[in-house]
Amino acid sequence: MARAVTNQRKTINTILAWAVGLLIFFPILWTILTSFKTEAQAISDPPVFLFFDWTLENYAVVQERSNYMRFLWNSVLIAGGSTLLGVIIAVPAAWSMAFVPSKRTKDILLWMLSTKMLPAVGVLYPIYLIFIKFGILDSRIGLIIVLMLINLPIIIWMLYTYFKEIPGEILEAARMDGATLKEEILYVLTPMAIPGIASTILLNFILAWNEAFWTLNLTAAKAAPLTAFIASYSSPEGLFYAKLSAASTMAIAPILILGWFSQKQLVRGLTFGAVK
Amino acid sequence: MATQHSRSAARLMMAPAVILLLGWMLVPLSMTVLFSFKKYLPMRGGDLGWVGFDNYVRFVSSSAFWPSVQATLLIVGGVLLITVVLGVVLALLLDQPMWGQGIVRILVIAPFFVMPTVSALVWKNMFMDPVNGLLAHVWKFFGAAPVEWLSQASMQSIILIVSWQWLPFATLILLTAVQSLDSEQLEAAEMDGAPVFKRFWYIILPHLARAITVVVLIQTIFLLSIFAEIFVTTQGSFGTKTLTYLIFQRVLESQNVGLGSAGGVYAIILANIVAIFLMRIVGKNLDA
Amino acid sequence: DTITIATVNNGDMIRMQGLTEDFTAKTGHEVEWVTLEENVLRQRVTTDISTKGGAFDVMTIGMYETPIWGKNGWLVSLDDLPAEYNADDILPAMRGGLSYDGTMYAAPFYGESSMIMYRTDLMEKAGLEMPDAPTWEFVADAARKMTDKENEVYGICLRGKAGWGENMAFLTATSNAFGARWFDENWKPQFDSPQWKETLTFYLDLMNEAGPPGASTNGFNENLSLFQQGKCGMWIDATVAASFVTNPDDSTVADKVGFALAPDTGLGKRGNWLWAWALAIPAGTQNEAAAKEFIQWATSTDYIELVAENEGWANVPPGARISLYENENYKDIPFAKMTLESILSADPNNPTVDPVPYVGVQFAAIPEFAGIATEVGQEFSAALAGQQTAEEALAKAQALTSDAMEAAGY
Amino acid sequence: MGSITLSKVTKSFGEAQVIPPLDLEINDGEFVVFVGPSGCGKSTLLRLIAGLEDVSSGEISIDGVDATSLAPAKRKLAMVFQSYALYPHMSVKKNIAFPLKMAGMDPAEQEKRIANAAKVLNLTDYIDRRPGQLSGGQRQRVAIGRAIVREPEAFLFDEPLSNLDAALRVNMRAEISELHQQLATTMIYVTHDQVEAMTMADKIVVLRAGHIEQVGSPLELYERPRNLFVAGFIGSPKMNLISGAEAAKHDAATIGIRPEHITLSKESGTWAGKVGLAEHLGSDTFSRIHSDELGEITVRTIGDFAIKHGDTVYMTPDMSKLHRFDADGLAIR
Amino acid sequence: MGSITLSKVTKSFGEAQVIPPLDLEINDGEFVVFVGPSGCGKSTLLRLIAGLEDVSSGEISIDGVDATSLAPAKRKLAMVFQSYALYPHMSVKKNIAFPLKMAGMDPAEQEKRIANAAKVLNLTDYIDRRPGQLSGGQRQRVAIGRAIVREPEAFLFDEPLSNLDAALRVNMRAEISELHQQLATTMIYVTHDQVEAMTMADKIVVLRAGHIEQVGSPLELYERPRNLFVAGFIGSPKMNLISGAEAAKHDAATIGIRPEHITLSKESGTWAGKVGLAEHLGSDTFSRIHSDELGEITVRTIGDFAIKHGDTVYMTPDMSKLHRFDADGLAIR
Ligand SMILES: Nc1ncnc2c1ncn2[C@@H]1O[C@H](COP(=O)(O)OP(=O)(O)OP(=O)(O)O)[C@@H](O)[C@H]1O
Ligand SMILES: Nc1ncnc2c1ncn2[C@@H]1O[C@H](COP(=O)(O)OP(=O)(O)OP(=O)(O)O)[C@@H](O)[C@H]1O
Ligand SMILES: [Mg+2]
Ligand SMILES: [Mg+2]
Repeated sequence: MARAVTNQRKTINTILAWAVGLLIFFPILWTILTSFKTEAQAISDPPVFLFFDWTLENYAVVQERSNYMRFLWNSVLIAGGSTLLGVIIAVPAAWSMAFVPSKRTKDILLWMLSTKMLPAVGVLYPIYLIFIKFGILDSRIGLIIVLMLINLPIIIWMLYTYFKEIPGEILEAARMDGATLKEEILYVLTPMAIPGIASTILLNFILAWNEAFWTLNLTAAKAAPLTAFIASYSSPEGLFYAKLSAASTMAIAPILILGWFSQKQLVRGLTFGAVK
Repeated sequence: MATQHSRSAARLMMAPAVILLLGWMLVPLSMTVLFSFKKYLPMRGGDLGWVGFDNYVRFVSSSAFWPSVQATLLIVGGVLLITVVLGVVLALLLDQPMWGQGIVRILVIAPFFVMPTVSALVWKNMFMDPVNGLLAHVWKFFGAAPVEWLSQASMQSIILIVSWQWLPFATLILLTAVQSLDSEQLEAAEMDGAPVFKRFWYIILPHLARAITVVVLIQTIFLLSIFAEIFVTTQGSFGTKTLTYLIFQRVLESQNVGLGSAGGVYAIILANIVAIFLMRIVGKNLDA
Repeated sequence: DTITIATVNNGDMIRMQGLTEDFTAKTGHEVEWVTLEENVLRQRVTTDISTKGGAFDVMTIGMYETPIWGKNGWLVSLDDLPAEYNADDILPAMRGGLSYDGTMYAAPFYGESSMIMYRTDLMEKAGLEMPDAPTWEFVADAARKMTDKENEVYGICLRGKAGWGENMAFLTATSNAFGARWFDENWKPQFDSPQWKETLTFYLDLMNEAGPPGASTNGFNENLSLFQQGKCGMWIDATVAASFVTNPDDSTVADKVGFALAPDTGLGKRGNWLWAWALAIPAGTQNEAAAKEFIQWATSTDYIELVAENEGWANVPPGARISLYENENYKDIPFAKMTLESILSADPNNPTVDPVPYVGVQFAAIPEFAGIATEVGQEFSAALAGQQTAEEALAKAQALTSDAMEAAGY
Repeated sequence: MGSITLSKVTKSFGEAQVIPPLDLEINDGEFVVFVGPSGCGKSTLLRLIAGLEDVSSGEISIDGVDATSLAPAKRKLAMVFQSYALYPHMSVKKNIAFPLKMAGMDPAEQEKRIANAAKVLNLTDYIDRRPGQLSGGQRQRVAIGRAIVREPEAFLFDEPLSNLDAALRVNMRAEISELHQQLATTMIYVTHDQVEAMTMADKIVVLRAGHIEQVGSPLELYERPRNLFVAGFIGSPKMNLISGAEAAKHDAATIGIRPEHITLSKESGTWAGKVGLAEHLGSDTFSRIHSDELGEITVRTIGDFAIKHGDTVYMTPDMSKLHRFDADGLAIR
Repeated sequence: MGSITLSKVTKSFGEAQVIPPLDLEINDGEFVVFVGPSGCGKSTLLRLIAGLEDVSSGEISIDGVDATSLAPAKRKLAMVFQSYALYPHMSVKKNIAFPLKMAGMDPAEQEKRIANAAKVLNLTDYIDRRPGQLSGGQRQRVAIGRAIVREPEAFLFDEPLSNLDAALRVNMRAEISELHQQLATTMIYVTHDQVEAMTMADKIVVLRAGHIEQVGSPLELYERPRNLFVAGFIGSPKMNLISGAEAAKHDAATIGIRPEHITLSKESGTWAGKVGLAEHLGSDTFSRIHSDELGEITVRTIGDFAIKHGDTVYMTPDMSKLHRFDADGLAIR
């Protein structure tokens, strides 16, 4: 039962919150604006904010130099593939932990989380050698597997917390109704957990999208996603702020738009299902 | 709710995830441990035989080791402090009724979508550059000498960049927690004569304890291994060499895989010390 | 066939990327480009080659890696290129630096040395005249005179960003002019020598008095944009920068730039380095033949003409072939002569005043060097940022170098 | 001390007027219960008195002093919430001490009051536990403890027992009543439970849509409901309401007779009907009887009455207990 | 069809034996209610019958066939859960169809059964809604619908009404009873509500700590409780239990008398006492009377009885309704 609030207080809140919001968002805004400037305007002193000659030239340059769509497509496939594969493996595991808990469930969960603490640089050589051995260097499938493994603990943890919110009685009802285990998960549990699963997918998609160590080190040309794309725009010779901004904008735009459209799921996802 | 049948089904269904993660952990880990006992120099012909604990001794006795541990803890601690404190403040602000709450929330989340590489590049070049960076312009506008962010205030700069990326996460978790606070509790405190600040201190903050734990746990996991932000900005100069970065230097720049692997084992040990420490406090606080 | 090429995101390479169609038209081979920032590229190709990953058919590498990798047998010999390629046209210094044991393992795409680029107008204003071969004393004096911090004009811009290819390339080359060296003949590190102390102190003093703010994070790019914006009086850096600073599209000072050899101190060595970005083929690639065809195409005189046709002579990749400097069209380019002279005056086999056991002007061609030099560079960079004194930096450099050399078994 | 007067109080949320102008007088020491259907404004009224909501217009005075714009903490009222609203991270003792600590009371005095409250409420053994480790009834007692240590002018309870199970509810009901007798402080109590209202109140206020339908003692309301709404609302099972021809016979639009005021017989009686459902509790039998003229009538019989579904039975109402209502629903006396 | 036999069934969770060896016979078509204090094993027993938990030892046979290790779905039993356990993402129709779909039934036959169930349960109008759009009572009916379409051998109910409010509970109680009359299928019903147990059951099973205390019809249990536990458990308010000298007078260790079997008078009677608390409901008055010899006695008087706290009153028990128990707590007949 929220208390009624005066308009005056609401106004103050609004001003404050917008100021903070814009401040936090400003670096991104500035990058987007800069991407429409010429290189000279990008470093002009004093800086120009809105009143400059808007140009698409930087985007043209970037597109000419590298086939953006191919990087984008790889990013989508890799992030999407790893997330989906992860969810497929995580759903049964999370089901087990949530509905048939044992004394060790909590330990297993924390152990899984602890595998995320393995420092990636420390195991680059072993992983690289393994990749060579299996011939999956510079392949999407290789990256899908690695990113899936990296994010699996988070996926399992999130699904576990969402599943735990679902009353076990409903699954028992399905069992009484003659559903097999597969049917129980497919027809009852999964549809009920859809919001949670969506959040999980979304968050892990973003994490996979932004993963920059493995995606860069395990790819060459064929499977390179946007993280590799951006690596060719950092500090080339000459002025590059505007081009860097354009490339950066292109690299983050898809996920930014996706994120904004699915804000509600995402907010839920960002909490890792850990806080209600 | 468990019958024999469902218990064995559960074990079966856990298996893929457990086996995969076990493999993911054990295979590279055991290779790393193996390398760490070897003189392994790819540029000099690769495996040059066993050397016992030489690499371990050398890694810790290197003058870069303790500063790197310190830098790691400083970054993790600094970012945690900033994101938690600002996160609480922001969460309380965003919880207030206002116009355009959805849009403000979008603005606040946005940094989370930005790839670490991109955010480091943008901050480094377009904001922190002491000549052309926007911050330099702002400083000059107020008549101050521009700060040489990445050299004079290197640690602070990295903490700033990383905090910017993680603030949305902390804010949102804490916001969810703030919203879950039973308003009757606050009203009860009001009836009991607690003014605003005391309500925050005695009621809201304790209520947020669990959410703060989650923030700390998750962020620590991710922050212990930050790499791109340092690689792009200072490349480990000016005291920003974290343990992760030190290992990177040993393995890839010095091409000493054996030494780097020993570092990797140390990093795992450090991570686990932090983890155990965290789990101890978190475990109780967390119903996971 | 389709070949995968890893390359660095420098302007000349990006131009090459744009001309891929010509290669495909001539040979029928397709090309996949992997363009990366220099540090990322190095990390990437090194991992790949040392594990025999085979992700790339052609790699862009430098004068540092080539002899080491060639020695390990990781690269395909390029001695068997056909006669029309005219390998003898390659500048001997370049060819020498890209060979091991007399076999060429990488073909230079472009080569560079370092030289002074200076603002003729500011020099005049300071009442000085730049000789063709100045001393460090003169340069330091001129830099102080040109400095006008009020107007954001700094007498000299030098590299300060840590990295073996960044500040250490410059400082190692400079130390040669001051009579310093990395190692003595027994591989003993020499940072405790008075020459190094002199080098570093001189550098720090000069930068503090006449350098731009934030110099400790400035690398090639940062200095380039400072110079292009007219904020530097002098800049000592790679010869390839000449074409950027004289390009009126990007540079506000294009018509006011003069060139001179890197300075010396009268000890017989100049502070200029020698470097080539070269193309090499990792051993074991599936597409060796196509890769070779590509290297022939990219490093040939025909390619130079192709670029000249499309982008003008100022933009052709310099420093690789003798014939370029004999070309009438190229002689008009203002920096051509000084570039060639700089390259010719650098001697990787004999880089220092006192004898050394290593090859390389601004580096020592041993596998450990990159790692050590980067760490040393970080100490020097920290000294430039004022976080420690020259003495402290040198002491740490000495300690960590000794340590790493010991680890490597010297 | 402890008298509360509301005059012309209204409350609107945005456009919606939840409380139309309302006057109410609560005397010192009285136990007043607010009842009414869900959403009728009971909680809102209580919160207005507490100061947790501002009145839209009108005046609230406590103890003769205008308190309309006083902060909640200043009104010297204590509130016990439906959800208990205990502070989950504090021990029982800290919970109870909280208002005293906020008032900056001397620690020795605090100790004394807490010990006293704990003794009165039988909480001494749990004093160091957290609320999460207590049963529902114990939590409820802590909430009350937190209220009484402040020695307020009046207590406000918002459905304090609705989260407890039946058996516990009975006990807590008795405890609160006893507490009222001990402290003799004014209490305002919101509930939608019949039995609570009837057994605890000195005075019941029946609300409908923010409007007071009747104020009176429990038996007054049971015996002389002022209108159909109150008649239907008070008493369980509900009063049987009959309109049509049968009502007309008694010169009324509607007549009402409570289930317990009808005698059942298998042989003869005023009205005939067929047993729909008979519930045998041992102590009582509740029968639902279908009659073509009257509709469905509920009858309570004491002890076990041997009837079953489908039997024909006869009902005789106790005429002295008959209620008559006019077309507007008002009682005819 | 529909008879269930448990023989020597036990159940342990880890170390704790929740159900000690237990035998029970449920006949075809019977309505059996399990009652007992919280945690006594009612739900566990039901779940053992359903197959949702494995028995630790012993045998369960359904319809004479050993079902001990049969999967829940194979036992031809239907269960209605306390929380309804509806599938929130499916319409009412899909919810009801789910068991049929799982059984792979022909769609035309499915349609027919669903339509039939919907008609019986008055759900036809809501057939396309989601559970979230239904009221509590409607949800309960859907849960029952899902159970009846399968035409099971027996229904299992685990406190199906405890989430409903009082009024609705009364209605649903009646509906389930009616359903039982219509279908004549075996029903096993768990509750802790006195009234439900008394009004619905053919046979009540009283459990304590996993142990059966008494089995019998409701009135049997009310009138002839086998021991002190059942005597105290059945009936509301609870039977007054008196031990000591007064019990000895009747040759018993303890005597029991229900509140409704004591007459109260202000003038004279068998026992004297002082009124502690008097609850006036209008229809009844419940008085708690303190007597020095007997302890606290609860008395129910029909209608309003004008007494108040502190009055001295006299009580007369109906001797024919007196229960006597020996030192072991067993009833003496
Ligand atoms: N903060 C608010 N904003 C808007 N409307 C409100 C607010 N609080 C209550 N209302 C409305 O005021 C009316 C009265 O609500 P109130 O909570 O006082 O009812 P109640 O009698 O306590 O009901 P219940 O028995 O269900 O608790 C309801 O129609 C409710 O929807
Ligand atoms: N899965 C389980 N693991 C361990 N103990 C259990 C489990 N399920 C039930 N118990 C224990 O078994 C005993 C009986 O539980 P059960 O749920 O059958 O009681 P109940 O009679 O249904 O109680 P209620 O009336 O509260 O529902 C309790 O002591 C309970 O703690
Ligand atoms: Mg209310
Ligand atoms: Mg139960």
